[in-house]
Amino acid sequence: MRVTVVQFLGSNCDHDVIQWSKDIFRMPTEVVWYTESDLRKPDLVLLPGGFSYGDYLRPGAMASRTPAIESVIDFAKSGGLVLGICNGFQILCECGLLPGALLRNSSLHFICRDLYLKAGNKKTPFTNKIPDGKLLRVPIAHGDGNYFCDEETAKALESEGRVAFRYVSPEGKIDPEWNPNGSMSGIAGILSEKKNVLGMMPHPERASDKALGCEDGRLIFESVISHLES
Amino acid sequence: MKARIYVFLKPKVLDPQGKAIEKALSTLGFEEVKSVRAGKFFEVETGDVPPGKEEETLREYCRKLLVNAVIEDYRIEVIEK
Amino acid sequence: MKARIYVFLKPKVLDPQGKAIEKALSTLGFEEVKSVRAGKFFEVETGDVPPGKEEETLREYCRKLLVNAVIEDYRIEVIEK
Amino acid sequence: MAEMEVTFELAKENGITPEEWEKIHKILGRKPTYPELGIFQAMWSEHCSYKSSKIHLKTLPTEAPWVLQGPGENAGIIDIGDGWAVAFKMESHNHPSFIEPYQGAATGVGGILRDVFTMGARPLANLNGLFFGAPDHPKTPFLMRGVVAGVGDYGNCIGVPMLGGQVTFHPCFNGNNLVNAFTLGVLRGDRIFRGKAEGVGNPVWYVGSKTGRDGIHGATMASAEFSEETEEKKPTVQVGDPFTEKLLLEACLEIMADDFVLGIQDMGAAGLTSSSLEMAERAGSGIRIDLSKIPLREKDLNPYEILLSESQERMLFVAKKGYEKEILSVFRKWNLDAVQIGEVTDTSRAEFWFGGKKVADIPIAGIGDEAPLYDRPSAEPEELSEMRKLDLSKIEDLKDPGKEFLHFIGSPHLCSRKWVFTQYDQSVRTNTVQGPYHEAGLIRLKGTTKGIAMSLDVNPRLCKLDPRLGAASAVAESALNVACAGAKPLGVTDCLNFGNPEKPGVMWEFKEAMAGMREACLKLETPVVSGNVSFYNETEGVGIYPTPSIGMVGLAEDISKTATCFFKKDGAKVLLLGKRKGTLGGSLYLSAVKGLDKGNPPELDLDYHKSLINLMISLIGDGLVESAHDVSEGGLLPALAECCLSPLSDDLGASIDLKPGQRLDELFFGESISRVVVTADPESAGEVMKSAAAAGIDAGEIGLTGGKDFSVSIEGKRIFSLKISEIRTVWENGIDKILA
Ligand SMILES: Nc1ncnc2c1ncn2[C@@H]1O[C@H](COP(=O)(O)OP(=O)(O)O)[C@@H](O)[C@H]1O
Ligand SMILES: [Mg+2]
Repeated sequence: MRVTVVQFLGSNCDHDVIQWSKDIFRMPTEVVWYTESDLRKPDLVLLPGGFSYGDYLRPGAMASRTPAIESVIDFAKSGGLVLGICNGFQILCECGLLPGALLRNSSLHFICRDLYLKAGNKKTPFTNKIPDGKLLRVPIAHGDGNYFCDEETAKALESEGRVAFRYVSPEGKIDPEWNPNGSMSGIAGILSEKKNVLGMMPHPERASDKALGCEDGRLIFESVISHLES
Repeated sequence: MKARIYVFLKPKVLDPQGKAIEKALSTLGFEEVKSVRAGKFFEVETGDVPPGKEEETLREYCRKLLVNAVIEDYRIEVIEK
Repeated sequence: MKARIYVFLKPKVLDPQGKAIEKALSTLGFEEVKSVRAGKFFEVETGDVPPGKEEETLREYCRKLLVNAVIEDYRIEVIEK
Repeated sequence: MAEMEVTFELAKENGITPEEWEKIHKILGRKPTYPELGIFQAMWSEHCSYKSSKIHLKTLPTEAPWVLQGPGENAGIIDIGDGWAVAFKMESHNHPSFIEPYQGAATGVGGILRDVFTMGARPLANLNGLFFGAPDHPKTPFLMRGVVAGVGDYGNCIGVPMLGGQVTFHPCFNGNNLVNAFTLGVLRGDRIFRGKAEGVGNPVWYVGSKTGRDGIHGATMASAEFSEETEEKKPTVQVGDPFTEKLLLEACLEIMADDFVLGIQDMGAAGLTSSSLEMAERAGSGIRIDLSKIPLREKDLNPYEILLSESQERMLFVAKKGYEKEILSVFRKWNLDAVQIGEVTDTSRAEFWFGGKKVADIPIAGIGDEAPLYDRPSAEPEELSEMRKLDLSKIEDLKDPGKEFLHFIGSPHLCSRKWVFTQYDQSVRTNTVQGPYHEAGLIRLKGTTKGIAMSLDVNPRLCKLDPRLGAASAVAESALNVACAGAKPLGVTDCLNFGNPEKPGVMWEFKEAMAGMREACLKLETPVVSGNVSFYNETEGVGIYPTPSIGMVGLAEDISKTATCFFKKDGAKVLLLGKRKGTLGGSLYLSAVKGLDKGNPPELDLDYHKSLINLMISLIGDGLVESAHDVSEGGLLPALAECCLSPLSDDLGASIDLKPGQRLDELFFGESISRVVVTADPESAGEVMKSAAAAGIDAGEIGLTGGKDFSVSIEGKRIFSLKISEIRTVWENGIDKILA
């Protein structure tokens, strides 16, 4: 599996997802600068988290208007797999590959903490390896993760199995106490219509190394590998 | 040209900042406050723009960057051509 | 009362956001853009305010919460008494 | 601009003393120009010249075989083996954070990050020490919200995780809050960059944000007390631009990977003036700069303003001639403007030109060597002898211990700092082994087994009651924290926050604190490699308690052999190691609950403390203990309860059984410096006791882990029992009380 990571001015989790792909999963990994249009024939494009353009104007806004993103849009439209994490998710919404928008956290604070995620659909390229009943413990670190979309879109997301992840309590229940940012029905990640594009606020790349305490985030990468192999 | 572009959330979109300010104001004793909505504006200065094309140019800025049409609306105001 | 409060950075204060937008617009091909400064505004709706006290009330909101006088200035606009 | 007539009157207004005025004439052989006056004023300000502190700072130990760079550079550096090194420093941004908490704190973080990456190190961890006034002081919530958001937003945006720090509330900070920011970066030991202007004829480059009227006289402001007038200085507030700083960081590290950069320095306090003069001074060279070439944000800045502007996110560097193309291409890639503004000369003078005219010409040695140095008078403050007296018989002992314990642990002084540190990114860059909940911050070094531990500590109350002991205790505590994570303490950076040094009482506190730091750093073999002094933390004549913050850095050879403070499983034995008896003198309990900052603080036996540190490192390295937590402010019971409150696992309680012989308040909340709570498997507990005995460290069993309750008895007699969940609720929500 060939992975391409797109780097934007100000991205700060680029290094983390490169390491995720290259060092933890030993995948051939290309790094594409935001001004480049050639994505170098990837099987998976990773859009990293972390404050592209300082989150000035709107998170993801400026990054979503770059040559690299134009190519990502073409790639996704032809069915290519794209995973946007945190700022990557914001970029995906800004460029229209995913519906809706990420508003300020309801507390108005940046929040960094570990949370529990429940997969909303196990039959997607990004979730197929998650065992039944398994909650993923993955950290969030963002100021704008409050997912919002219009009613029609919300219905479509639910009925088409496009809610990839929700924040839940340790018991697996939807619980406002465990919804960190006020996101609509606890949405932590959503999929495109064809389910080849996933945007999620939590950081699986930060929960994929035993030395740091938790490896639940690996399941997402492993799902992609298994999807591409089958 | 000098212009101002006002960007605001569509009425149906939740405004966490406005809500928080609303609460904070009434906590401060301003109980008359009923609702607050937050928006932003940009003061833009440009070199020469073809006469008559001012509004169109500003709309382009909005479409291409300044406004996220999924959640926001805008209003433009040309101050000086 | 309905009112709008515009809050902007004092002219000499650095506006990193405005600067970044300025650059982004010219990268997008709008080379005529010379400067952008970002501000915010609040649309406020209140219950009855003693007639004649509208502006004073709004100024109080600014002083007590909405404006950071160290780096910001503001302008108020009463839309409906 | 019309030439400003420079008179002594004008100089005096700018804080120049008659002696200094004379010295300037002697150095120049003439009257200074207005820009020159500005240069002297800034360079001789307390902030830049260390005129009141230097002779005392010189007494601190700064050397060890592993020290690669001691004080005098942008950051200190120590060797951690296998060719790796860490650069670290702490800096205060107290005055700016009081005037504008958000921007003041944010730019403080920006400044310390630049100090570290200018050395060629990639910043990988931050710590922050925050000191606010009383929890119920009307300004506290406002300052706290602003400072925490400012610290957080800047570091979060850059992508450097915040691994810990300290939040202290005390009325002595009502008029002067403190913000101490620490950054640590990693680099190869043979790739250190220094702030030197080397090689005659080499170009001097300016890169980063444009220069505006920000913070002009910031350095002088940090060297003056607050008063009504300070209000007028408000427009000098700097605004942080973390996005530009991130670009600057990446571009500088990229350019430093090559061989053509010879010296690099950030423009911090006193901006271009201090950075250019310091670079030339360190290299023994001269420097010529054309101020007309400086990129300006507003057109009409005059030379004086350009020289003294403290606009953020700017760097100065000297490169070999002939690499202009390479340099420009890197900065262009990162969307940054870089311009040549001058060159290195052999004149030993700093020359500044503007519009084809020389506006300043100063011998560099004149600024450095001739800078005033004061041995200011000192005398023990009168109030101290009274403060040290403590008559316990006048203080009522605990009546309802369970309730009082719950109240104490839920107070702003002891409660969880979660509200603060959840606003900080703790895990970006995927190195965080231990973050803010823990004893010390701990990051792994990718590609090795190593871990780097760090801790920031100081107890201002102890420092007030006995500055020598207090400062030594800060070093001791931070070292013990690092050891409790399983790392060996190796080096110190400091932020010395004090009142007005022109007051003999404050000077005495400073001298005593230096003596205490010296003793402790010598004994624990942790040299001071960098730091910063912040004087004049006074408002309307009222000063802060002496607050020498200590940033301790240590090395864990193997991160798989480290420990955390949380109890791990049912049925482990709880052991108390070290000076097991606490005292109430200077304790948090007396201060927070009884409103008394009184008594003699607990003694510190540095030899004993060192043995305890070594014992902890070996117990953890040998895997004999499952958890380790040092007992600091608040005393024994709060420390034990904290071990039960892991953020990530279910409640795990403990039954504690203590020996009688002390008042309850003293037994429960008394403090001592050298004390650690550990847990061990029943099989290993004997080993732990044996190792402790061999190290000459007192040890005893005080309970067992298990259940969902925290039960405390004395010789088998139950004193109270509380549900862990109940403790957790009050502990986690303590800060809300301030903010409500
Ligand atoms: N208290 C101190 N202990 C040790 N070194 C100090 C202390 N204060 C300042 N220094 C050293 O003096 C030098 C100048 O410090 P400073 O002026 O704070 O740096 P900057 O120029 O970044 O503001 C630095 O190398 C610093 O490490
Ligand atoms: Mg410096």
